Amino acid sequence: MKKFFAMLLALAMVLSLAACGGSGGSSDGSGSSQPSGGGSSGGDKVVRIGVFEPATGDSGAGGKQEMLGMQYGNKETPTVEIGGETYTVELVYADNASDASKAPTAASQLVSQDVSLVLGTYGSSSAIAGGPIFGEAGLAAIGVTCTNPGVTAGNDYYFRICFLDPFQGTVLANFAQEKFSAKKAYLLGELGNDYDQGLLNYFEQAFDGTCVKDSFPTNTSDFSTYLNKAVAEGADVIFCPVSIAYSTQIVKLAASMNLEIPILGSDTLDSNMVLEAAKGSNVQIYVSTFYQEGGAPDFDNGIKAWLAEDSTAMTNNGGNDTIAAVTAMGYDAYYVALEALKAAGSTDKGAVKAALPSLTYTGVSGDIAFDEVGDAIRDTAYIKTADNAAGAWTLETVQTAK
Amino acid sequence: MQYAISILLSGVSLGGQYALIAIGYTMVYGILRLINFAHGDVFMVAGLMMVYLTASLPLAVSIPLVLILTVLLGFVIERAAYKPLREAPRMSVMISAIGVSYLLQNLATYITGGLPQMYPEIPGISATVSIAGVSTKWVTIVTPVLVLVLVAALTQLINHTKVGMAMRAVAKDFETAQLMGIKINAVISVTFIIGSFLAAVGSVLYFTNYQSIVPLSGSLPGLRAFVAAVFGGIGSIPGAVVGAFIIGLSESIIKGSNWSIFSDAFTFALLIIILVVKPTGLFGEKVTDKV
Amino acid sequence: MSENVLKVENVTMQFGGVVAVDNLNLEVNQGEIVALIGPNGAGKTTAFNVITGVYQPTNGAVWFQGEKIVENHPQGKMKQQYKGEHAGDYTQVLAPTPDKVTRLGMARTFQNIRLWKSQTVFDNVLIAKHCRTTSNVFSAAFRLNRKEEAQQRENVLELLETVGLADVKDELATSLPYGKQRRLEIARALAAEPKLLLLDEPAAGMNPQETEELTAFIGEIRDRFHMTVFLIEHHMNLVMNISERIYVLDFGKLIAQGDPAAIQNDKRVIEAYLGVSEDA
Amino acid sequence: MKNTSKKGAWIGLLCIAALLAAVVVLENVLDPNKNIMVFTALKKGAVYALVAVSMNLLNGFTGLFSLGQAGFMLLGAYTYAILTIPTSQRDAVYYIYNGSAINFSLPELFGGGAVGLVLGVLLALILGGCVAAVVAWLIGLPVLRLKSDYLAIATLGFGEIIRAVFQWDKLGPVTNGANALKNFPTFTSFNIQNANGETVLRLSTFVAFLLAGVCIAVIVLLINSTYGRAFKAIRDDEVAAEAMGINLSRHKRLAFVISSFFAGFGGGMFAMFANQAQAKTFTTAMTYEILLIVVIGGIGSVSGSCIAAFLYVAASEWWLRFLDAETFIGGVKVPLLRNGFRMVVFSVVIMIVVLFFRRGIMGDKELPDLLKKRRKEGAVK
Repeated sequence: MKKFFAMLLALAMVLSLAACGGSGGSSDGSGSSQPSGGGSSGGDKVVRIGVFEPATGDSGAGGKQEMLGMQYGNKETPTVEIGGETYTVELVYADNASDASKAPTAASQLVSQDVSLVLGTYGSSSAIAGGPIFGEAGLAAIGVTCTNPGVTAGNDYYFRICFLDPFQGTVLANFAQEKFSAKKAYLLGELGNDYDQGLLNYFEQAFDGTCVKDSFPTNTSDFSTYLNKAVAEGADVIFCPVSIAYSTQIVKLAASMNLEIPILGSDTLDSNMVLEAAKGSNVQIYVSTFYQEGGAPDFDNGIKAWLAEDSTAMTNNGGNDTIAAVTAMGYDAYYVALEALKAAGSTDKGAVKAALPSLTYTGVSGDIAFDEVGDAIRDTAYIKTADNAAGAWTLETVQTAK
Repeated sequence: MQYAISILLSGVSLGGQYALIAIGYTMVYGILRLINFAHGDVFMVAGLMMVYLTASLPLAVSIPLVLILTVLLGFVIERAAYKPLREAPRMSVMISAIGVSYLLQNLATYITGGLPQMYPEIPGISATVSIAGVSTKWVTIVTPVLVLVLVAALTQLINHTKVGMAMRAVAKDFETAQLMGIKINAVISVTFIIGSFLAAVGSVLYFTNYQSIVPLSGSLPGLRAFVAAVFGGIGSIPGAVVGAFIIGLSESIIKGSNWSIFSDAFTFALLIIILVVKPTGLFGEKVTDKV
Repeated sequence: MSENVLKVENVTMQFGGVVAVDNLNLEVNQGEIVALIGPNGAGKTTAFNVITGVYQPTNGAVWFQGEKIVENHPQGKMKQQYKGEHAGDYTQVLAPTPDKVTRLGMARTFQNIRLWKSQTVFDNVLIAKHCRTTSNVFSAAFRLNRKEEAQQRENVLELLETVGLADVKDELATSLPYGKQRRLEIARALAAEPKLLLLDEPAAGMNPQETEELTAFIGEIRDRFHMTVFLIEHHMNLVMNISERIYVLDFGKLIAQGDPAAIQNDKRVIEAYLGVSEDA
Repeated sequence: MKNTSKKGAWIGLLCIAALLAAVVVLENVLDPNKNIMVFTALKKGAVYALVAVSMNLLNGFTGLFSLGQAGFMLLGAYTYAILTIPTSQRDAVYYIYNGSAINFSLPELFGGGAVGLVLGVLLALILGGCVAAVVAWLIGLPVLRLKSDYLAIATLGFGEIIRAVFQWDKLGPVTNGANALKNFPTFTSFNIQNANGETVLRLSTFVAFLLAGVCIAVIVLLINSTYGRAFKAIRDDEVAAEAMGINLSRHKRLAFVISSFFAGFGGGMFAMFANQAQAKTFTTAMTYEILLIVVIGGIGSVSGSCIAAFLYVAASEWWLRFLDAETFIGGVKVPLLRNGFRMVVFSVVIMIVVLFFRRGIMGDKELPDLLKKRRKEGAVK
């Protein structure tokens, strides 16, 4: 009986493997990719846009919010005119699992599925690992919120529409000095995370006072010692540009210990989960971000309506309809992709790549144009603060680099 | 001074939480010689269950329910993943444990979508209290006390009940115990039930303190608790508790120093030093290979 | 230099408060077959383990071919506990690991057969040759030691033929019948090219016929390889038939020594045996 | 007896040569973009095969239960990366630390060009292995005295310590701190291009296979040598091995150092595959992954480890990917399929394999053994 059961299971496994082998190996992709939204009405011409985002792993939450923007954009505008013909836009997903060792295969998957260009990713290290694969295949990629300078440097095929870490770090350091006249800052980041450590570094460089720098190991959840240390050191501000999972933890803890020191965060903290964690407490949170809700009312209302009717999307957004900046960035990235397709006049990836450098677009997060490295020319960051009574972000200031 | 107290407090509370997980590791190891890698994930799942249950049920119902479900989970894991491998080489069983750990983590990722979940406030222990000017949650103070109470109860159970005697016998000599008519499988199940129960209690304490749960939340406390168990001499319950408090405190202290980036590394370095000096941990029994 | 191959001098082995071997002195001469007998728990295997470097004795020394190889005196806690008559005579500490002792030229078998289970009969013997290889890892991995390897294989084949296991050389060692496993263990020990062969209860668990064969086999080996043999045994038949001299241990103490005839008539020996164990 | 083994070796060599040739042909004949998944999976499979075999040498053949593989891979990957990043790229890579403390690049020292590339990469990989081996030797001094699980946890701890050290920002000018090292030669650098920058001969997968193949061949030679036999004796019965004159500590250290050398070498190759080297990739989870491969393939089987490595990589990252996408069949949404489902199914598959194929795919047999057995059975009938 047991043996029979084992055989049955094994057989099922082998069959499923064979089946997936078939569908994964087929490069026409009809079985393995999804026509998103109401894409069935646009005729038979299809253009594919790759979505290279983490859906699992420690950046999974951010990746999903970023995808929401693209999905909403795709729902809003499911077709595109290319060279006088209407094409249905199909988003092809590949999960890079926030892991540099999984990113190359995810990137390869997109290449094999014949996409015209790629959007993503949240988290720079996956972008760095996947970049050369795109470059090798002659496929252009548009980074949405990967802010590490290393993403585009040395890779002709990687572009991005967000600002960079040096800019963000500097902006926040300036803000800390202007708003709080801070003399001492406590910097906290995840050990070995290039995003965190890069920002800490730029903050430190731009900050005139003293900095106390600390790093915590991956998967830490006890931050009490770190926050107590910040108090003991007499820091005027705490800067913790950490990923969402850690930031909710830190904010919750700060709320429970009635921390009076303001917490500064980067774009990763701009998440409704952080808001929720801070709700009803006295924690002061300031984040720099790409987009402030209310900046483009049409977009806000539209996406909120969509979230309200699509429960999966709502869950992916963390269960409420506050719009994260990464979502707005994903939305803009989608439209930049459409513009690039239009400008190229073809779905050929080479043509799309050639069209990108000269492209300009005004999106909900501002004007987008690329410099010679492929980075966005941006000089403004929004600084928002959490309104803990209402559980919403309010715009504090708009900061530009000096 | 205040800072020192805060470090001490967080160290003691961490130690208590690690101790509750470490007991599970140490008991299972004592009996099966198995590093139950899935134990940390059981702890995480207990936390997630609490999140989902409190969404629809009152706390008074969901806390006992979480304890029961976690115990059930531990029991099922043992029956499904370890029992069939009783005669297999030890490495296979350990791989099975890693497999269960993968499965639980991936299931959690699938269900939560990888988004951090907020642990509910538990009245009483979630409230803030101020000790010598350091504000902390009640749970910080409750934890070590509760740990000591539970450990005392557990020691009573092991030393003075029939089941406890059977457990000691099985830990001492698996084969002979079996020959003596002890129902090995029942004893092992009891071990897993106790371990999972303590992990569930630990998870309530831990996540009340650190309220956000992600699928990987179990892995770090799990690893630390395991290190604590080895440190104290795996198989020994007092050893696990002492080890857990030492690891918790030293972790807290090193985090508070200027070498915080080496807090993980330091824990392991401490472990390696102990193992080299005393190869079976602080309270471990010496095993001799008969020639 | 004396003629003896092995000399055990005042060896005492204490485990905590238990004295397993108490001030043991014995000698084994070139070409002899010497037996160490005694009831269960008399300390025979412990004595073996001290000689082969598994245990470090509490006190005493072991000489092999005129060279002192093991030496110790009571230390630490043992110092207070140990009250033997030669306490402190040995001050230098010499504690070779068993592998070193084997390379010096002593090879042993085990009471409960310890063959390498996943290896074939041939490989079991070939591995024992490893301690005699002169090539290093690199030359071994890149096959620069072909000559040596071929030589070793040939020797092993010869040895297997001698002991009558050539026909089963490709079988798994554990698939052999019990008697042949014993034989294989002896062959393995011989492959390490020892001067002195130590056999720990070679006839344990054998039936009378097998024991008889083994007795003949041990004699054969001694003659063919000019080997010195030192063995522990329970089977009186075997011991009396082949050994030239016998030492008798009881409760860690040497109670008698001499040729088989003398031992058979020794009162204390009979007492020790009848009083303690009846299965001997 | 001797003749047949020689014949077997020749057949093996021929098979490997045929395999390598097939890889070259396939990579150049098939559309590189449509089939990129195949080659990416093959490259990763080759790297994992090498690392799994190196772990098998320790866990399967010597019976030392070590979980430090990811740490040694990290050492190899960093050594390789640090030694091969072109000098012109160093400022860009080490942008936070204003340039690197090490300002030479092996491929350039060898005069650049194709020769420089080959020699430089090879030397860097070997040095990566050597660094891992030296560290293993040092770690082995205290740790190898520990037994089974204690050894496992101690080596796991060392992996974590190594990772923390490499992430330390004080060492930034050398290790680039938390940032990834990149822009060094990767497998695709071995694709031969003509003057117009078009690729005329793709050798990337071939190089991965060649490097992994040579290393695995060396490991196999070692396993079948007198030292390999001694390792197996230690695994089967330590006490007997010691009694038969095998110096335990020396041989254990030897196995540990050699295994680490190849783990380091594999780590360098992993960096080539991943296009970057970053400490946070080399986690305990990676060690577990490799251990899973070893067990699934069969503890003590080299060919099992190789087969399992390819199956594992292909299944987890390629064949099962469709499970992550929401799929519509005839307008009906297939239930359960969404992000994360792939990994759930994958872990279930692993559990099934572990529970019902306890000895792995190959047990402790090798591929040729199985073939030989079949032939023998055929002859008997």
